[in-house]
Amino acid sequence: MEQNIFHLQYAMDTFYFLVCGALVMWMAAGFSMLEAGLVRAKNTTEILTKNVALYAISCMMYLACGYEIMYGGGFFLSGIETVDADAVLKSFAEREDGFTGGAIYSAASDFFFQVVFVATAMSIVSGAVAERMKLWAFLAFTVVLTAFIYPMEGSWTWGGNAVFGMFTLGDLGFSDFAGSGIVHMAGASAALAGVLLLGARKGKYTADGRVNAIPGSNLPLATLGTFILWMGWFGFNGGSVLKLGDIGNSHSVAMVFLNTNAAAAGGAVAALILAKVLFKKADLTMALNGALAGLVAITAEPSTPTALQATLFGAIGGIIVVLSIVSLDKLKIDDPVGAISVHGVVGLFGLLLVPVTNDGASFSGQLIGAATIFTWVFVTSFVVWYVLKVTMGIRVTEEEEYEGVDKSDCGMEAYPEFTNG
Amino acid sequence: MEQNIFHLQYAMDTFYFLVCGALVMWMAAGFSMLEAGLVRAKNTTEILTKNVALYAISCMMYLACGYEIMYGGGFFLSGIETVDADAVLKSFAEREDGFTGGAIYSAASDFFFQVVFVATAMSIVSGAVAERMKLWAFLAFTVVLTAFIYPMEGSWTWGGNAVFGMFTLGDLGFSDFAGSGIVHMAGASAALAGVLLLGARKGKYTADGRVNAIPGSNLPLATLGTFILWMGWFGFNGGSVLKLGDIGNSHSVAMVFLNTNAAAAGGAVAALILAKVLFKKADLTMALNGALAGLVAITAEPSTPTALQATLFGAIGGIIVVLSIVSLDKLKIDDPVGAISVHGVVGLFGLLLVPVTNDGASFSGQLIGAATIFTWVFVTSFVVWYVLKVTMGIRVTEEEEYEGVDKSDCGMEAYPEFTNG
Amino acid sequence: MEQNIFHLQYAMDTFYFLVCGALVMWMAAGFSMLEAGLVRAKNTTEILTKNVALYAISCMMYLACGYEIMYGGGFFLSGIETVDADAVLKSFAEREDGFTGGAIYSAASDFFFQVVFVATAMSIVSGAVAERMKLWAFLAFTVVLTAFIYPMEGSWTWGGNAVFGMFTLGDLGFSDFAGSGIVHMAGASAALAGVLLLGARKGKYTADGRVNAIPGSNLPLATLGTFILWMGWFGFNGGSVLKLGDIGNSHSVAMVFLNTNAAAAGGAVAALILAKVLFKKADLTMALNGALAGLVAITAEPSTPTALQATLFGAIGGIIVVLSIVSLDKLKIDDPVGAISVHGVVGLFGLLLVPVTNDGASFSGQLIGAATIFTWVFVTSFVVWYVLKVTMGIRVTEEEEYEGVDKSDCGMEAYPEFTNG
Amino acid sequence: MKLISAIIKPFKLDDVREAISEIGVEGLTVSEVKGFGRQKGHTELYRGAEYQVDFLPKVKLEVAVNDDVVERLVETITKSAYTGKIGDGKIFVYNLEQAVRIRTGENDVEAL
Amino acid sequence: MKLISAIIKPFKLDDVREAISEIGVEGLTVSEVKGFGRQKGHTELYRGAEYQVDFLPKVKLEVAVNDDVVERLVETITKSAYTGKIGDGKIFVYNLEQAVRIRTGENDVEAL
Amino acid sequence: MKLISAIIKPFKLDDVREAISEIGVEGLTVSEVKGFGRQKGHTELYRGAEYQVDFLPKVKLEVAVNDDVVERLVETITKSAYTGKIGDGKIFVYNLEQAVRIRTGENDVEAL
Ligand SMILES: Nc1ncnc2c1ncn2[C@@H]1O[C@H](COP(=O)(O)OP(=O)(O)O)[C@@H](O)[C@H]1O
Ligand SMILES: Nc1ncnc2c1ncn2[C@@H]1O[C@H](COP(=O)(O)OP(=O)(O)O)[C@@H](O)[C@H]1O
Ligand SMILES: Nc1ncnc2c1ncn2[C@@H]1O[C@H](COP(=O)(O)OP(=O)(O)O)[C@@H](O)[C@H]1O
Repeated sequence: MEQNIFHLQYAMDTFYFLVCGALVMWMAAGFSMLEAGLVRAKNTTEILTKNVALYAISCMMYLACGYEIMYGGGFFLSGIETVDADAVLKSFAEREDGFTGGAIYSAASDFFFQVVFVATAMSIVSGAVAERMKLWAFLAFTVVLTAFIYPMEGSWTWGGNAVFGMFTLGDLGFSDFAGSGIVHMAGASAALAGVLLLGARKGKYTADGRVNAIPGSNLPLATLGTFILWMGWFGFNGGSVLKLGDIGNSHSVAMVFLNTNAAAAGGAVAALILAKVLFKKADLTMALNGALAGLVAITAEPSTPTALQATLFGAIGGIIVVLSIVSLDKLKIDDPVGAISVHGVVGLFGLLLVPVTNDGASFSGQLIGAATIFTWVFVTSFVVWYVLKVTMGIRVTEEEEYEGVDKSDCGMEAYPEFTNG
Repeated sequence: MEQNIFHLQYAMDTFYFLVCGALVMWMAAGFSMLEAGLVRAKNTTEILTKNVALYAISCMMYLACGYEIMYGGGFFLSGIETVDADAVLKSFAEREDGFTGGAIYSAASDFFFQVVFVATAMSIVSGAVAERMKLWAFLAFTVVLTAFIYPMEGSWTWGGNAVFGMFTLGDLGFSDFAGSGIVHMAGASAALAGVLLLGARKGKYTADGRVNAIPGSNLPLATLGTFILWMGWFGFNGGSVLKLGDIGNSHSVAMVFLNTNAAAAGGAVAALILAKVLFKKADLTMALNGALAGLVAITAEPSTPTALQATLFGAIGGIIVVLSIVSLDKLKIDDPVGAISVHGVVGLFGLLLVPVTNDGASFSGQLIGAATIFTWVFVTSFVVWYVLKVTMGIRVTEEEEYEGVDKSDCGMEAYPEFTNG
Repeated sequence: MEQNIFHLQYAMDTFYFLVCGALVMWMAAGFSMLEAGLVRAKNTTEILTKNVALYAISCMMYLACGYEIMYGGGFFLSGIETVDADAVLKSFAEREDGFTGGAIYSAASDFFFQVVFVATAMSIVSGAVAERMKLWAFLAFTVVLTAFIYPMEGSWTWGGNAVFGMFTLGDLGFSDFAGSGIVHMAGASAALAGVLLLGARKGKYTADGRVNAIPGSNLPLATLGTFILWMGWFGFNGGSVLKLGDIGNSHSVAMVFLNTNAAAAGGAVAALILAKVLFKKADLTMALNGALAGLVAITAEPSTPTALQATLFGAIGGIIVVLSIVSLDKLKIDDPVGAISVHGVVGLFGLLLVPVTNDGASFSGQLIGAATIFTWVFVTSFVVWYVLKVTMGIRVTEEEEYEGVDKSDCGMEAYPEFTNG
Repeated sequence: MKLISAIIKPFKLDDVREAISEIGVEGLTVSEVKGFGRQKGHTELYRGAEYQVDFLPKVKLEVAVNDDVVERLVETITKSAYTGKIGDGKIFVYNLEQAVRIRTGENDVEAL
Repeated sequence: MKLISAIIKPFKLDDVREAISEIGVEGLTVSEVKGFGRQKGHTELYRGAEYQVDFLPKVKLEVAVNDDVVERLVETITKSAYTGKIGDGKIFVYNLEQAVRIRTGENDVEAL
Repeated sequence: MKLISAIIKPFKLDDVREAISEIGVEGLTVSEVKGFGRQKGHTELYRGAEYQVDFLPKVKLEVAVNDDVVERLVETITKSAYTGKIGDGKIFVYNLEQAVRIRTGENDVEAL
């Protein structure tokens, strides 16, 4: 009879991963809609194609070798398809940490949950380089990031491996619960490298130094995308507790849901108010970025803050993101959707917040971890982008950019009947 | 070993709340898309901004004091972040109602589930006052409704407190399972007060008494919103069983899912057919409102009706909503999305249906409950709207209304490339 | 205490069905958005109306008699609303297959999960006959398919009944895990019959035999729809394991999630690359169809393949779908969304793949099963369509088709402000 | 015959159309245009960056009429499109050499 | 030179363009317009309320041609745009004083 | 007075507008049109089927000016809209008989 309880706990924790994983998978739709809403109509088909393809490629590459590199899960997940129930029951019975200890669950559910994180990291890149990067160069980069760059830094952090055999981040007091740094800042670092090599969209910055706004073409889509991400984030953070099946852990999952929501709310309100003060208008796109910034800010540690702290952390994230977007524009770093600000700048902020509520983390550990992730991802990405630039080229021609990449790359307009395309 | 079973039940019920809560949160996206689809293009950014902001504000205010007022959950949820597993296990062991009695689960998951209901109530308002109300006046009202008006009536109903120390609704035979009255009719009452003080959109009613249609700008969005609401409603009603973890309760949850779906189906079909008969056309927007009406109608009691009853109740709701929308227009009550009809009129109908299948409720109890909710919410809302009207003003200027509130309030068009804006 | 474990297993398996069912219900939104994105703007309201109505009608008819025909579940589900917990506990205690045997769970959750499959089959039809079929003829067909045609073939396959008392498919080695044939190919067969009687859209094929492309009006919607379907498919396949509550089964559910995702990814990438090779462009709509083809291909057996096999099966599906779409166009079979290729051709392919990884199935069994399903559905559908054609007519007039069916059938434009309508 | 072309503010379209009908003119053709003139565009902000809207939405009406109506029509449009604020628009008059009604083949004045 | 401007039913555009090409006219410019005339708009219903659609979608063609082509062109358009139902549209002919091809600077007849 | 109508490539609009402003012309009206000419459309592929795009997006500018400006304006447009590639567009000049500024009732030259 005791075994039946183990059966149920295993099933429960497996299901919990699957539900959370499905929610994170849903974030792929969120990024697609957010980005499709914030680019111009003439670049919409291409950004959609990028998003569908990057999600699919991420799944294939992480399955082929990424999971092996990060967690030693086997090339092509070999062997994952079978489970030996008796062996599992034995490991339940013999475990030392007891019923409330670490979870025992299906490896397949673990992979499913992990794979969607890779895609999230890569989705961040597509927004930042939108409207001017060649589709196939982008997809080539996707292969490298999801097969190698991300899994490597993942192996040093969540995987617990030493960084090139030198030091182990966990030992230094580094902690990143659900990936403010490991996923979000990493994606933003790759994006930054790409943007620097790619340059700004034509017409974004004038010769005399002014910034020209290039309004997004479809704000309902952008809003839908944000709500999808908000919802999906419950899986992203909630699943990162890694166990549901006892009182302590399930309470922890509940707190993570609560705090994730509170931080997003704080971020949206703070960004909306700040934008109103600065620009005299209720800037919807800033409110959306603010909600996402709140989510990124809490992601490094959503389980230990109180609800009030979570709201405040989110709100500060919302403020940071508005200031960061304006500042990056001053630096002529052109990021059509604000991805570098939301995921990079606020991702770092999220990492630095961890020691405030979690004694297991130290500021120095967080800084070293952030520096490690950034350096690794930025440098390797820069190299890959650079190689792509000098070989196949990463930027479309001026004429293609003027006409819109939908025509040149996809041969298909997103809204053929609506625009004088 | 018995304790391990308690661990699992606690975890299961907590997870059940979280999944249902995430589905209800998703309804915020549903309302956003529905409303964005049913207003004109020039007011789309603003309605999106309202929806994002109202959801975020609801979460903040309910966290700050709403939950304390309604259920005594503590200002800022203080203390919610910790759980004492041993104490929980003790309360499991010592409970008198036994394993199949009331659920024991994480308070954080309860808050998460409750908070999204507040946002739902408030979402109802935004649609009814769309296209002419000032954004910041609306947000000010949001603060009061979510921090005080809704929690007060919630404390008298689900909270079980006596109404101003006078009478207790539960004792009078009032029952509202998932909130046809407490959430939907309440939201519609606040909306009605606002609409009466606000007046109709310019051009909706001509001097000689004719009704001018003002078509919604994006019906795919409205349809998407309806499907999102339909899906989210499984969480709304399904979670309101309040326990999953035994045979009786889980069967009850399943019946609620089944009946919720059946009622929506009945409502959609009935409204579509009635519209065809009345107007000679298959009016999509009426079918959408019909589905929502079916959902609202079943919400007051989705667990006791048979599947056939649920279908019929939904169908009657679908008929009522069509007639109500046409009638309100005759009364020159201008409600761009039909919120007052769907949530108010059908919400009342839903309350009155309860005694048909649930012996625990009485018609008189339902009437008194409905009157209490309506009076409280309508009167307090009216006062708040009125104060806002004489202080900051609640209506945009005629010129702003003509140009669209997107420009005046948000400085941003929703579809800048598509309209000759 | 043992009983409490049964309580939990029952609750868990019931909840698992409900969550999976909600995900499948969500596919209704996916089909709506996919189809709305791939038709022209002038036919968008009507396709949305069809989708909302077909989902609602499917729920009503399957509840009224479909479930009874297919599984003997009772007309109008009579009696489903009650559960006798003691009897359930007894059947748990006395079961012979033990704790890891077949699931015991709420019949209501079973119906909820099954009903959304009917709607899926019907959704496939609406896309193929889009832009030219009369709304009310389509809805009349919906009634027959969901009340009778689908439940009959369902009773021979999942229901286990003999085909007209002649032979039993299961005994012949037929196996269709989640419905590549029973749901997808069945829907496509009904669609094919309709398309043959209906003819192509005006202007699709020129007199001299050329194929004219008719581009879809809103690709972000089509992409959103695909992501929704992708997500919902986790419920579609994942729920089809039919039990979660022990180690073996929950692992199986996890593998199904993993393989479902892998196959979709494989399909999207393969179709994208093949389209690039054939047409020199990154055809987004082909990538979307490719992802769906991958999903259909794996649906007949998502639990036994390895992750690598699943990816490959999906990729072959993606290749088949591109070739099939081009070939059907050559045959002048006009299918605006590619439904017959995605669900029919690849559905058959999915059936034929089963014996590769599942010893319980045989090629001959799969062929006989496929032939049975196709013959039954195609012939009965053809008859029904034909009767509708000679009675009420199934095709709109030429002028209505030119003007768009939104005006003639719904009296309402989907985007009234955006097109020169 | 003359062709009167008027560029007006979009929200005045219904007023102008009604005023024109009242003086007996039965047909007209309308198109959406963007205007640039003394009425300057405005600066909008999007995510903190400025963004100049140079062209303002206007509506162009084209009415073909017989010579004897021209004066009254110009006057009618001037009045009904008037707001007094900058950007009210212009009326242009061209000579029209021929007019044909496609449905009947009627010519010139009969075609209008 | 003359400028022929024709307002026709949208679904006739391809027929007209082909007919025009056949008589040797190589260039034309098209715009979407809304027309008001004897062909009345219709009343639509939206959520039970009426809603008057006054303007009907039309397409305006502009073709600049040499004087000698005018007659044949007008005839060709009249025929190819004809359905016989109300609302078929109009053809207007204006005098064109000068024409320039931007690419070459060519003038007048050479520019067409 | 003359009415200069120019059909140009859309991405040249800003250049042309600026060049025109520099020679002192203060007002103009712009509309989106589709052009058919020597610059042929292209064939697009959608799901493996071909699809002919005959009409190319162009922008039409209309500027009413006094006679003495015409020559300079035509020259300015020709220069600023020039790319040298096929499809650069045309400039047409019509006679304008009357002009009215709605806001003031001013006539002719004062109205421009
Ligand atoms: N010279 C011109 N040629 C063509 N259109 C003009 C000309 N001047 C003005 N317009 C049109 O008239 C509109 C109104 O002109 P504007 O100078 O802004 O104000 P007002 O009509 O009050 O003088 C402009 O937006 C433009 O569309
Ligand atoms: N006087 C006019 N000036 C400009 N356009 C006109 C005029 N009369 C008609 N039109 C245009 O011609 C179109 C067709 O005219 P209408 O009177 O409806 O039918 P018909 O051409 O058969 O007489 C109208 O929709 C309008 O665009
Ligand atoms: N005869 C004409 N009448 C009206 N518009 C014309 C005429 N010929 C050309 N156009 C317009 O000018 C545009 C450019 O003409 P085209 O022949 O393609 O190239 P180019 O100007 O280089 O000779 C066309 O797209 C069309 O809009």
